Amino acid sequence: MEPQLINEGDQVVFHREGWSRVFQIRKKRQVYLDKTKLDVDSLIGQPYGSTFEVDRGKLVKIEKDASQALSICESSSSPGTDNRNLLDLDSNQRMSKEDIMKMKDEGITGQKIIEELIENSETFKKKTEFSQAKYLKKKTKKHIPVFTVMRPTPRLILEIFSKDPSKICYLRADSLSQLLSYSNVMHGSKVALVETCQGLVLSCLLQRCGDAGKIVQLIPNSTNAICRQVMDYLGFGKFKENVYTFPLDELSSLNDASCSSNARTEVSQTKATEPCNVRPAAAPVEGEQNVTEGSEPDAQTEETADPDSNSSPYVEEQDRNEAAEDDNIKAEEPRGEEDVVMDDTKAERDAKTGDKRSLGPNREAQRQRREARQQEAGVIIKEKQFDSLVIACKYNPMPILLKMLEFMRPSSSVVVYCQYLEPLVECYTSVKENHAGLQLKLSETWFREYQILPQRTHPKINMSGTGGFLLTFITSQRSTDSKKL
Amino acid sequence: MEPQLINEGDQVVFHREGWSRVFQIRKKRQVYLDKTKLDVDSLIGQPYGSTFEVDRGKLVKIEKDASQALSICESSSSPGTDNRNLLDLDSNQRMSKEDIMKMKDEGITGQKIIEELIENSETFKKKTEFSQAKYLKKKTKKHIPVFTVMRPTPRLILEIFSKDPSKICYLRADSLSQLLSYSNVMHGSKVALVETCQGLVLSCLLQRCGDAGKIVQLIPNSTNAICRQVMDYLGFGKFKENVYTFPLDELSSLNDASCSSNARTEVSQTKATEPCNVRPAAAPVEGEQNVTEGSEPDAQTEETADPDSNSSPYVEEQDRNEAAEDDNIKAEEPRGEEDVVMDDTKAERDAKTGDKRSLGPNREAQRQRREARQQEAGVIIKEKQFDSLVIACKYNPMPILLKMLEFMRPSSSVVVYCQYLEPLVECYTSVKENHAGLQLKLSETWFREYQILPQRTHPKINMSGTGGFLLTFITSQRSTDSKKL
Amino acid sequence: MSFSSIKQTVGYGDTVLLHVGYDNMLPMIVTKGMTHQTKFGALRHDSVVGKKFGTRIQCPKGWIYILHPTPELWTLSLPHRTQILYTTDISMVVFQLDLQPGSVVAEAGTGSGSLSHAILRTILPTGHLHTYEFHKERAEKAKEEFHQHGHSGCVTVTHRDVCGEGFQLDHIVDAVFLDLPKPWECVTSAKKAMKKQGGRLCSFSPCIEQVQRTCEELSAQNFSDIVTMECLARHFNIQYAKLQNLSFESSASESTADKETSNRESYSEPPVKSASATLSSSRHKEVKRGGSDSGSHNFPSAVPALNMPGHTGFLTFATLTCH
Amino acid sequence: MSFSSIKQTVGYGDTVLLHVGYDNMLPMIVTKGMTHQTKFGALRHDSVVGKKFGTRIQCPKGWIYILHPTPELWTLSLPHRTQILYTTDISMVVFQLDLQPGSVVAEAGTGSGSLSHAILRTILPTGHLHTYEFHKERAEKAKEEFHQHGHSGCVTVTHRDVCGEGFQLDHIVDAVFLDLPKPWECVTSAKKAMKKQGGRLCSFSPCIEQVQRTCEELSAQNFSDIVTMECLARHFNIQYAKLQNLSFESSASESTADKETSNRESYSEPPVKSASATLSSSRHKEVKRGGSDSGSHNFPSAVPALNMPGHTGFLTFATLTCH
Repeated sequence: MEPQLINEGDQVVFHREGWSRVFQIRKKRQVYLDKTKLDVDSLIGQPYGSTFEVDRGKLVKIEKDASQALSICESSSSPGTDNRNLLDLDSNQRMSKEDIMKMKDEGITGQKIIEELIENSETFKKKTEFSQAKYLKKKTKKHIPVFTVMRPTPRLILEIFSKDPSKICYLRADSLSQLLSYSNVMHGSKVALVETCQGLVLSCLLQRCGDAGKIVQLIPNSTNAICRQVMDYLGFGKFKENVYTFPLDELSSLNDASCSSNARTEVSQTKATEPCNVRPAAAPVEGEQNVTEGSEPDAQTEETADPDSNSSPYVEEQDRNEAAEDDNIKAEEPRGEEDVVMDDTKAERDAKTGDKRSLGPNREAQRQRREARQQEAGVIIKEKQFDSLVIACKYNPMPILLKMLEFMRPSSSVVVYCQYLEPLVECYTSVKENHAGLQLKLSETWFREYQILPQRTHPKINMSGTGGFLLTFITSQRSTDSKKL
Repeated sequence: MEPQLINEGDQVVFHREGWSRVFQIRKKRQVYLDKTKLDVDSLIGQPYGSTFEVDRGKLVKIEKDASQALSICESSSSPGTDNRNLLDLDSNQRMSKEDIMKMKDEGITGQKIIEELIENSETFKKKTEFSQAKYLKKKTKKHIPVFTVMRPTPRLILEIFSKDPSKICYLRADSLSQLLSYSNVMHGSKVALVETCQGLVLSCLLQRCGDAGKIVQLIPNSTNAICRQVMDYLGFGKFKENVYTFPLDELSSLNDASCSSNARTEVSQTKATEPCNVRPAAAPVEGEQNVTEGSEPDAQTEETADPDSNSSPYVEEQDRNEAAEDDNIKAEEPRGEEDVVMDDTKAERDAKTGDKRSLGPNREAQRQRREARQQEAGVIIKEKQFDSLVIACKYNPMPILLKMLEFMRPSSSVVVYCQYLEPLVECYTSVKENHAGLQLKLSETWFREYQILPQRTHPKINMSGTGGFLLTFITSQRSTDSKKL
Repeated sequence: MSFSSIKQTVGYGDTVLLHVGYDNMLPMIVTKGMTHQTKFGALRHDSVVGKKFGTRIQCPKGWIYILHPTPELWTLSLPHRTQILYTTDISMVVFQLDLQPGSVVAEAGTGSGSLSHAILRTILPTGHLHTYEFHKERAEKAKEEFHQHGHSGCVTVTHRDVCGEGFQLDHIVDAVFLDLPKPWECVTSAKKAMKKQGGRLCSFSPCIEQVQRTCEELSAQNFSDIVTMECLARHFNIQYAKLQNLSFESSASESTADKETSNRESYSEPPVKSASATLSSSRHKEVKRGGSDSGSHNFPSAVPALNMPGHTGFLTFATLTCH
Repeated sequence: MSFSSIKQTVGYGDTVLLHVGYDNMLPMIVTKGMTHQTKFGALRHDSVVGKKFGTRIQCPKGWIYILHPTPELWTLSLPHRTQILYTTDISMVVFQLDLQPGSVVAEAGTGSGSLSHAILRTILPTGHLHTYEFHKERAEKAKEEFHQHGHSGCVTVTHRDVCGEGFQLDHIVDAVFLDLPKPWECVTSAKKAMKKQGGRLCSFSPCIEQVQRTCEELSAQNFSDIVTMECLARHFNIQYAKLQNLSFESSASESTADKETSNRESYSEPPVKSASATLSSSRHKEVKRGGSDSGSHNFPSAVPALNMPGHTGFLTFATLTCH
């Protein structure tokens, strides 16, 4: 019950209001945060929930949060009555950007900079109390980087993606949370999952399964890499035995009544192995260096080096487009920070490339283990006893949904998430027509935050216009009759 | 500047919070309001804005509104602290429905009834102050029918349809108001309009045109009746010279370069005349009786009696469906009330039926006047100088939009409203492809009301989920090139 | 017993949900020898025992499905003793409170147990829910229900007014949920209930004044990340919409025969909902006929429900760090 | 002069809107001999005189459209001197205030004149707008703009703080609009300004506390039908979406030739937005290939904009009956 302390190897979240970043704590490791290089050694041994201020590349533990600075400034000036005589001019501030940069370089604290800014503002004292508070809050956020170090949770991980929701198919807290509820996944659930949300949905479902249950993640085909980045963030190494992977393009072979385990093995063996990202976060596999910088930043859609496995030019083209997009996004971010987040990538890729050219004895053992796991998954699928089906991916959901319904038991829970409404309308119509589902619901969520402040309470000025769409239903008896679908 | 008085012949709105009904004031006329028959003679000579209570079929003017009764009751009891020991049981109220009905029949006032209800409630005194207020408000609304008499405005007329928004294609205040803004209709505007909203959109645009400007309402074809009910409500007799009607199925004849006025007249004469509902409200046409009850309630989609004019079985089927729907809706309402609202219908229909069988000299003159008006409309359309195009109808908007864009000048304002999103996506795509519009926007509005009460402020518990969708744009030069469309 | 773990077949004592229709779902405790009256006629309890969940049962006048209970279905069918939270808010609460198997949670009040079931589903089998209800009968009824649903080991129901008497828990919970008229009065007690290493708190209030006072108190008691939000579910009705296409040709120039053909064509199209394949082909037919014929434009449409919840309550979340 | 009536062609002194791109619209007062620099190069004012509104003008580096001003376009392009109201709220204000040609309106404060232009468009030519601005430079600038736009006859701009000094109008207006920090202080003065026969009032406030005090005051002063609302525009981006269809056949059992054909087919489809006719036929093509091939599912999609205004302000409306 005592405060938990930060250990080496922990994944930790640096958090401030509405903003989070995740890092693994390793000795002598530096991370980039808001363009500042930081030494995180000092965190080891500190309790979770501690708050730190960044001061010239060092993390300095502080007892109270930034609101203290705010309140000091606030009381140090008497506000004006209204803004009637204020003109919005750049000349209102006598300090230039260069002045501020210079102060920072000199190591002057953020708080001191803000005090200087107020001192040099023509209009601050004439502003109303509310305008003053608004100004201070803005400047505090900009000049005093303060972070609380937290243990990763799905809620905090979700915040990491708020800057680039396209990586998680635009899932928002409201849609992800409903996805989790309507899936009814709980301790011991058997779950079929198709996701392309960096492993976020997988991780959340896995967390809800606890140390029991089984999740079969269906992937496009054995040659395509899958990204399960978030599994690492949440430190899910210990549960990985609950997670299986199975290629969708081998479902049809399962479906054959005669499908012997031999035949299946044969098929599997003609394919490249699945390059699985799931592994204990703190135990690097052979061949990985302890990379801190300079590795490949693209972990989203890894292409295998084997040209044969990329027989579809179309898929290749798509991957390339996405890679290009990712690069664009990354270009805006400091390289170093990405590197830390993605630090497994290059090693993975190196390993994969090697995989095809000459399989060492270790590799061969791993490959065999994966084959065995895939066969286990096949057995689970063939039982047709899944309790839950969750689809949240960038693929057209309808064919996947109809296919997967063949493997669901009656009275199981189905959730299909999509960033677009139209494909779900098709899913809805199709499920309805086939009498495959009960309590069929297609919905979106209107989600808004509020500013609650004395005399200044109002809904937040900006909100997200969409968090995607959800189709939910309960399978009915008829849905087991695969011929009807 | 003195208070305006209610005159005989006025259209007046009976209004209470969020609820409105419109009636024409005539001597010796009775209206039905909330299942109570009312004599409205007493309103004549009273100032607009007066509030009346219904007391045994009479309207009694009161000086303050119902909140007075509420506050009396409220202070007469001391509230409990919380609801912890309350059970929701019917037995909490010792008065039965029969008791209440009996009191009403005996002419006991609503306020007295409420006092009795409180007296006979087991739980009222134990309820919290808020629960008491809530209870009182509910009972007041039910037992004390209080109305304020207002002059009709589009805002109040819109409330009349809030019970059955399908009649006005689900237009809500927010979408109607934006339609009006983006149409840029102002004093002197030339407007092309397609609407099937009972004349609501027409009336609003006409009001904004003031005593200048021209509105050409395009109707499906000369044989179909159009409903302009709302024109009467707003007493728009005097402006009717601004409103023209033109059948869409004759646009192609206008479009011919050689289209002579003779040819056009010929075409028109082969068709049945347009049964125009627009006429001065206080001047009944020949053949109309001063109906107070027993007339046909269906004014929505009038079918002509001529079987030839209904050559399309599909349209007929549709009309029948709608008529059936309307009947369903009406079945819920007291017949008498509907009668008053719709009192012109039977006469109109009688007139129309007669129209075809034997045209008297008056009818013939009217027919000729309509022909002439339609020709005038044709001339306006051919000028291709419309300032605004507004479409808000139950038809597929895209063909109408593309056709009408041929008649718009560049830099004119276009608004297409639809209760469905999908047809507007098609319109958007098509306008974009044809470079026919600038500032193209497709939007919906999120609209919610709030309860503002001391310590009980919150958004209203129920809201409308949709007010339809709006496509707006400004025509660009290219759009005048009809061959591109 | 069927809430706390997933069962394949129905047994005596199970709570099953009878799905009679979309808006007609009834809970039923399967009891030997009992008969249940539904709108489709009588259902003998014995007849469902041993059946797989999801089975369709023939009643005298129609089909009924026996569904495995889930907290979401329970929320739709439970007996209302109070106003309840619905799944949109419930989901957010469970997610934002960082609940997972093993979490210990304090909840006040229990109400009709709508949220409690979702919490229990998530914290099973090693977590614990301490739930408080100031209304005696409700507390007892909730206790009975939890027992019935197989949750006895994971939940403690206490009849107590937390406003005033407090949770009386000593640093043992990971998360606190408050649905009380005056939540600000319980912040101190909630803080005391929370583990020393910290945790999360949620307060649900319908009125903004309650939110304001609660936020003030949370801030004064050193809670951080105080965020207030609202989430509303907006449901779509899927309709096969049909809009008439108007003709711009004078009917004189159009042969009656043509018209009737095109109308017959539109009649041959599926009158109600149809699969996307059918939709696409019917759409194609339209295209062949041209965009402006006298037929109709048919399309599947997602129409937002005309009435939707406008407000349920404000959800305020806050973090307590190690204290 | 082009705001107060609709003109066909551009003349000197007209304010025209240069449409450079969707989010790039500039107002320009056409002045003899002047040149305007745009991102597409220089535009000589003289070159647009006599041109019809809506004309596309060739600039050295691209096309520009000269648009007739409307209050809505003005709202998008006006010089911001304050935060402004946008068309969603403006439309509601004009509609709910029952404005029409001939209405007399009082407005405080004028701000950047965004609402004023919509009011003036509606009450022209016989109505009048009394608008008040406590900021001197803003008041002067607004006066100049109204004059420039041909509204001089219909508007009176007064530099005055209505909070405190009041409207000083004696029962002459039909409607009052308040956008003030303390609107409740101006209710008495607003009431005095309103015609004896009554009228409508609107108050726009960003914070709920302002709304609460205003409603209280309106109620105390016998205003009725006090309704507070919020309306937010939600824009859709129309995209031609493409979702990959996954294959359920092991690639071993599929010939490479087949695959390439289907891929070529999907490449032959229009890469971006296309007309509905094209859409339908491409959709048909998919159907022919079957729903689960290795191609992609293409459809036009209305995607809500990712960021939308979450709050502009609360609009409170009230009726004053004869007083």
